[in-house]
Amino acid sequence: MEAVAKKKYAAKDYKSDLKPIWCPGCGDYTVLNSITRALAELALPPEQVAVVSGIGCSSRIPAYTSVYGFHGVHGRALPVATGLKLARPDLTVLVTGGDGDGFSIGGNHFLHACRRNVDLTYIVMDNQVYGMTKGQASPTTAPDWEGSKLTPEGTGINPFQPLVVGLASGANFIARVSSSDPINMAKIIVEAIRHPGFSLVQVLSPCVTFRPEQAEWRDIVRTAVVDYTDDAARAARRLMTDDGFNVGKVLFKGSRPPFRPEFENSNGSVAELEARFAL
Amino acid sequence: MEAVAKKKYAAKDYKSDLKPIWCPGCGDYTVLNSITRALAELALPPEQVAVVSGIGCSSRIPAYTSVYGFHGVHGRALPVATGLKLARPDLTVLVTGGDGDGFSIGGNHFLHACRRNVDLTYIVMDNQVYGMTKGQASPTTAPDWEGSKLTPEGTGINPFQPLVVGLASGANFIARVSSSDPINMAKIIVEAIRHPGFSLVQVLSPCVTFRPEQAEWRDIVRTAVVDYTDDAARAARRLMTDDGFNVGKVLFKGSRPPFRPEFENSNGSVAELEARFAL
Amino acid sequence: MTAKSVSLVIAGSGGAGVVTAGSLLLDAAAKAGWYALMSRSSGPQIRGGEAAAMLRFATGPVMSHDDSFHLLMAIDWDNITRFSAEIPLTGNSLIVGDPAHGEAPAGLLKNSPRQAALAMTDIAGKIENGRPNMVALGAIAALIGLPAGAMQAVVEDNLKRKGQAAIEASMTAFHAGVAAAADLPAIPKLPAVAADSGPRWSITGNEATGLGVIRGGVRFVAAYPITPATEVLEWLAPSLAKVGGMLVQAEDELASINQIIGASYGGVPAMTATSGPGLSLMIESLGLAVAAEVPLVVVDVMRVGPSTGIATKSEQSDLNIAVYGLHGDAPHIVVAANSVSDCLFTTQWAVHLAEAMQVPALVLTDQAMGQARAIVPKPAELAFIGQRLTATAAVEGERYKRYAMTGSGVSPMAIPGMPGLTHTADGLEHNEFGTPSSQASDHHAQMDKRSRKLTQFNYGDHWADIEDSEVGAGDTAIITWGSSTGPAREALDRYSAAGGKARLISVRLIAPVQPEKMAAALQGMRRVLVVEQSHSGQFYRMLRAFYDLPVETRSLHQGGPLAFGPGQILEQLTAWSA
Amino acid sequence: MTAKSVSLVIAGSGGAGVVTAGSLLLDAAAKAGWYALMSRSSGPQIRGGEAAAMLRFATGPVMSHDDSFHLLMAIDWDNITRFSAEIPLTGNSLIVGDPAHGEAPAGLLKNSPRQAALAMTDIAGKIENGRPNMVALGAIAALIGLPAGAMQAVVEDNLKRKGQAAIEASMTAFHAGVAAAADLPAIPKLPAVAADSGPRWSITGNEATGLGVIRGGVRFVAAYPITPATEVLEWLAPSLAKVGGMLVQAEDELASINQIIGASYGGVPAMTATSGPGLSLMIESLGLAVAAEVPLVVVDVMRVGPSTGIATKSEQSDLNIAVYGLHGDAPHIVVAANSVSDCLFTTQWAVHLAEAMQVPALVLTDQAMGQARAIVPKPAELAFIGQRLTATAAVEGERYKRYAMTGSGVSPMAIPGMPGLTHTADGLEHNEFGTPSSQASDHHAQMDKRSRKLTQFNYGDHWADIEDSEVGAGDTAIITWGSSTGPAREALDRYSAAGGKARLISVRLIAPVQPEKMAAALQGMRRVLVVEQSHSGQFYRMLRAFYDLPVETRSLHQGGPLAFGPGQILEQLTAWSA
Ligand SMILES: Cc1ncc(C[n+]2csc(CCOP(=O)(O)OP(=O)(O)O)c2C)c(N)n1
Ligand SMILES: Cc1ncc(C[n+]2csc(CCOP(=O)(O)OP(=O)(O)O)c2C)c(N)n1
Ligand code: SF4
Ligand code: SF4
Ligand SMILES: [Mg+2]
Ligand SMILES: [Mg+2]
Repeated sequence: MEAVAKKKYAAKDYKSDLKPIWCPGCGDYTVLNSITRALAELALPPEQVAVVSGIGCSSRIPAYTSVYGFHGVHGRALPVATGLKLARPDLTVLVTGGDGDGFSIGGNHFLHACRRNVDLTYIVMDNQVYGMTKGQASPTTAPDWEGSKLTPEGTGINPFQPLVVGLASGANFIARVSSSDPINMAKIIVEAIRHPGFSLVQVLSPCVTFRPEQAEWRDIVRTAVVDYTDDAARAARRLMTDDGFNVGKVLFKGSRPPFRPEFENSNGSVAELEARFAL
Repeated sequence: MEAVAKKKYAAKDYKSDLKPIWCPGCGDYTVLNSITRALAELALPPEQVAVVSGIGCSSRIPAYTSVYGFHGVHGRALPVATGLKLARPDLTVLVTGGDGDGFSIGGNHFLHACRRNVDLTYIVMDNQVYGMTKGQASPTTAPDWEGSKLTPEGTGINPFQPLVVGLASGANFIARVSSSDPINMAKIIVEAIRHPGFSLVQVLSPCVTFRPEQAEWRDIVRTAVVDYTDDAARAARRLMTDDGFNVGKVLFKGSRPPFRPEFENSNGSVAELEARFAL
Repeated sequence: MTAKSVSLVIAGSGGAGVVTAGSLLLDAAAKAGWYALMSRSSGPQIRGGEAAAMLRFATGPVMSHDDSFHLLMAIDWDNITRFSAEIPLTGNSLIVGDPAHGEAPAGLLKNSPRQAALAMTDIAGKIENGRPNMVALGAIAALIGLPAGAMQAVVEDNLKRKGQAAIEASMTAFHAGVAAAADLPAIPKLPAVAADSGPRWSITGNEATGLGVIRGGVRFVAAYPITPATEVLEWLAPSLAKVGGMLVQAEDELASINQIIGASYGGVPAMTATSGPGLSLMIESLGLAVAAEVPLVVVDVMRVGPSTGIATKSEQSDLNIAVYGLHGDAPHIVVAANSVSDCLFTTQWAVHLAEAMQVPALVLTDQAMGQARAIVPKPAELAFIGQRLTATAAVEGERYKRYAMTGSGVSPMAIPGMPGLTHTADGLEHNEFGTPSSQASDHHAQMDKRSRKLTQFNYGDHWADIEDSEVGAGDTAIITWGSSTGPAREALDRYSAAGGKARLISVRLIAPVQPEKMAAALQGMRRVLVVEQSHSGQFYRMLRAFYDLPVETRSLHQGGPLAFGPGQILEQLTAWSA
Repeated sequence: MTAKSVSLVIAGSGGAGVVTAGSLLLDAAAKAGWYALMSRSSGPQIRGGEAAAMLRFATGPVMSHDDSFHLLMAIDWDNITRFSAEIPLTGNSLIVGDPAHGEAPAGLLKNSPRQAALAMTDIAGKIENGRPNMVALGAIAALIGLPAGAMQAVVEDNLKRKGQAAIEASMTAFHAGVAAAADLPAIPKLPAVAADSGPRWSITGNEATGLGVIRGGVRFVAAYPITPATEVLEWLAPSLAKVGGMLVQAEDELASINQIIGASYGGVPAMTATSGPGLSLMIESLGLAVAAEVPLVVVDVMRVGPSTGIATKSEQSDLNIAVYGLHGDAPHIVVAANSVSDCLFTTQWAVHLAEAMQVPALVLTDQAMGQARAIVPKPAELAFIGQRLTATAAVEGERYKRYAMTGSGVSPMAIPGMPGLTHTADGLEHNEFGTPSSQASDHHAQMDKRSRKLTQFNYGDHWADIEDSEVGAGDTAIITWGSSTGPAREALDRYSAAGGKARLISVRLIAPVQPEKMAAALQGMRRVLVVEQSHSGQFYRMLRAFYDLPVETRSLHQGGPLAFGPGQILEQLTAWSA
């Protein structure tokens, strides 16, 4: 088989025929494009890739791709992906979702996925809102946003810093990108997939319906000035002092080996196990 | 009433008659002592204090005190305490528990309690093990600890850094103490209770039964050399580079006001609400 | 041709203003003195996309949708067949479409409804700022006999801020529609309401739910948004603030249930609202509330399951999890609302029950009643205000027993702040003091106590709504619950009207079961028809488990999201007696 | 005086080596060719504290503990009355205590058992490195007829690493105990086993559970520790590693259930083990596995509920949550093991069922059987290896239907890596392709399919273990399940021995229900006694809901943690026939 030339793929080879339920102009369209573009760049056979998600507008991505998809329950995409990747290390496993799915209900799995460092790529479409349930504050929402009837005076709570917490918990690759620059996003997703261990990619992906003011993001974002560091403490300082709009670059790359339980001996038989009970 | 002298309390006034189920020598005994000592120092009437916990050896503390206690389910002490404190801002609410309860199953509530910054004091007895279930690795366990049959080759996972993650998530007060110095621990608990917002106190509290080697902690710990900072980025750098044995001091103090939803008008009547439905 | 009720649908794609049109029509009907019920349905798109507003109007309270619709007014045909199962039409029904959008799709024509054209786009195009949906409203008003004045008043209210020109544009389009209706075939008209039709409210089930818990005394709510419960919370957040309470948006359902446990332990009546997936996450901590005896209310606005299922549509399939879902033996309360306005009664009662018995009370409502808006008779004032048996002052030298054995099973509860009564509430099995115990004797005593408090409570007549045919109960009973009650009520009415005799038992108190009351209600009944909207007949199985039913018991069950039509139930009754 | 079985308890405070003594005795009994059952009980302390080892020996398989114990050997009396409810004694029982620790506490003497003294401390004190528990073992061995050679062999095995001196010290103490027993009153002896008693295993229920899933083909386990399920996991972790599988310790139960969903979706049979509180947290995602049709096995080693309850003790009260706990209509498998060794059969079968039907299978065991060790006949080899219907190669131009409608309801499953069969598995309601759909027709079709695959499957005879009295079944049936089967079996044996006729039906397949098979099993039965260890009679209610039971059906239920004695069940049978 070695002589067979590597098959060429185009982005559209990774798209399904399903029409997204997204609102016209939603940032998630470009994320879908960038993911398929990245897969084409990596020339991964579609059947060797799995995209796992929870629930939310952004979590609808799996069905819009032509790879293996799993659309689970709200907040539990990371453990599903962890089990899948550990059981099937041969697959390339991506996880897609939103800020609510990942950092609110899914926060604990986020912490432990970063820490466990299984070789996954986690792409979070951060729109600072629960889109799917029609516009409530998410963990990344600014404290004074009064757009939801659930928190009519604003949440009054400091926004969650996904990249800082991800870093503090041990994520091995951290990047922030903007849905307004799909080409660059695709490039960074390629890098994230290639990097061993747990890779976290935050995408600023506007919700045009419940956060129409996010249309401005395209003008506010700027390409981060510094290149990535491999020093977590330094990355932490940078991330804790940035305003969240430095995009387009990898911000941190660690070198921890991915988690993969290794066992002394896998050739034992069930009979040997049984023998221990025999009198 | 103003003229009445403040009643004096002794530590024992905060202890119940119940004999702890703990193993002789468990670090949690001194934590109980330090908490009661701190309450005496603050001269809080026992009925004005509540201690909330989840499940674990360390989570047994409420019943050993003479204040109001709530012993809930595994990992959910922080939300119980959040509801209690928001509903009853007049009470002093402490939360006690272990590294498993707080950082494994309870990780998401930990994140969001730090972020929400309700005026609670969270005392975590970190023994790097699940004591109650007879010795499995916890999130803070070193990756090469082979003492549990569940992870006979060690977990292979970097330990969770509670103070770094607490800081990254917005905890307003952070300290680390050792159960080998109960006097100092009591002092710091007093400070933590007095500090508004969410205060996190990590106690190195050895599990003599499943981690007998932790008996050495008493010799390894050292008093932190620097005093606390109010600069989160600086505190992060310090915490990310320390070895976990700098104890006895407050490490970070923030000045975010505690979360307390404030409403325009609380004098409305139910009749006014009903009127909106009338035709 | 006048009728007791008129049913119609307005459908079209998102931009067409279907939902606005439906709401205006409802409001106008209210002004006209009518009663009404409005449900909505929409496609999978988050925003925009196709939508349908289903309305039924009557001169008296409307409990249910009809078996079919008299009129389908289609602003356009985009994806309209997505709704065909939800819009039953007969040969007598009338489809009115706009020729500008072509022909009605075949999917709607199965039963050969009558068809007619209304050039809404054209007509509206000739009016400055005229919109097709206002033309449609005009035609509808003329067809069903809704006075133009009522619509005028509503449009004025709604467009006040937009100015006089906007009002006039709308009303011009409306009147053009009225005029055009002259060329349309007739559908039944509702008579004008002669005198005052009594004080009425316009309310949704989800709003009624929110109001019910506030009336009951709840002042702390923690919750995580989920369809179709979110509106309960969205109504509660600002409303609680007005009466000195608060709503906290939690990080997840595990947090929300535990936050309300904490608040309630602190003495403040507390609740949360969710739907099936969220309820699933609360199960462990509901057990904690049972064991630690913390009163609280959890409302489950049911949607189609299992798993994420169909988030925007209705089913009555969370009965099992609500009744049996907790691990261990964990006695608790389950009540169910049986109509839009009963959401108010039932949730208020639930707070009362939870507080009185120091137990979690689950309230089952569903998407159909939760998201429906109804014009209903003004609900009665209710005496149910949550009242806990709190401990009185400490007795010198006597240790307080949080879980004291009492005849009623209810032990006086100390609230933090009360001196001398400190104790630890515990989810571990415990003795009377609350001290953990693994003795069988303590376990049995506490288990007995926890179930005794529920079985010995006086629930009065509220356990079920029971109605007989005017001519008597006969020997046939319908037993149902929740949203299926509306169509069952109407089936009973029609059956009576045709001379039939039957009894309707709509069970509000699902758990604990009331075998004696049910036995009395079934006295003389030879036949029972159990009606519910679940695929597996959960309610029927539960009745079998706990009640003695006559041999001739039949189960009429169907999974969601389509509600029963009254005719479906009537058919069973008639077939049986035949 | 020989007997069919001998029952005894060794009790004392933690340092006294009670548990070690019990294990040595069990091993020695094994060497002697006997069968045995050993349970343990301990106080609330995490380590040390009082403990009791309850043992029953017989020359044939032991299914249950007896109604009372022949002997209580108390190394000391510390807190021993904590166990009095668990150590029923009669006037014939013998309590042997050490005078060095004073008198037996009154709590043990209710039924006036015989008493005798054995100066264990004194005797041991005279032997270098002699320990009182070995003296106790010597006395026990002499009393029950256990050959000293058997103990010699066991002590040699156990103390090999400690050297010859340690072995000799132990055996000297043992023989001193044997000698001292000459002064003790007699209790029944077991006869020596004549010939080979057949191949036997020594295994705990939790180990058997682990072995069962590995035999069934499971190679991925994710779990969060919880008493009393932890030993299943502790056995599995190193064992899986040996056969090329793995166990991952997850951050919580929400993670563990979802990790195994991921692994199973990836094609690797997967399971987790937990207890009530953990199962509660898995409920939402179990529904996902139902809707997305992902096979998996979840073992619930039940403990006393509700809530945290009594973590270290047994109850059969998670039946309700296992059967009915999921929101929506969510058909799945529930099976229950009925003995220590049946844990192996039932879990292996569960893997087979889950894989064959692409559905989650819950297995109910409990603390009593899970943590008990038994000497049992070597279990049979079983043919059940999980086998999934996987999709074959893609058909050119045909889109793969993950949820294709088939007669059996089972659709061929594509596993990631298979070209041309990519699809998205979904917990949202969907059509055959897996595309989300909110159409009633798709919902009904998928609901029918998901329940059809369970009802049409051929479960063979394994749905229940059915046994009749030797002289025939008569007209009386005991229906029971799980751990209550052991005492029910023994009750049936005793009833038969006394000339009674009855049938025992121990239900292994709890859900889906098997009405036809049950009807056949109940053919000719006029009376049914339902036996279970739950406070509210969960199993009885479930049987009523789904099966037709004779009018004369009685429910014998009691909450944990005390197991039924065979005599309690026999009493019901006898009273009934009287
Ligand atoms: C257990 C549970 N709780 C709540 C919900 C309702 N829900 C669905 S999506 C969602 C939030 C989605 O927000 P996010 O992850 O940011 O995705 P977005 O829609 O913004 O892309 C919520 C709360 C649910 N499906 N399940
Ligand atoms: C939902 C649930 N899962 C698992 C358990 C079992 N459990 C009880 S305590 C505990 C861990 C305790 O560890 P930690 O919090 O570190 O407390 P420690 O005993 O070490 O003080 C576990 C896993 C439980 N009670 N509930
Ligand atoms: S609601 Fe917001 S996030 Fe959802 S599809 Fe629309 S624009 Fe995108
Ligand atoms: S097991 Fe460890 S943590 Fe628990 S009481 Fe004993 S020493 Fe303390
Ligand atoms: Mg979002
Ligand atoms: Mg610990």
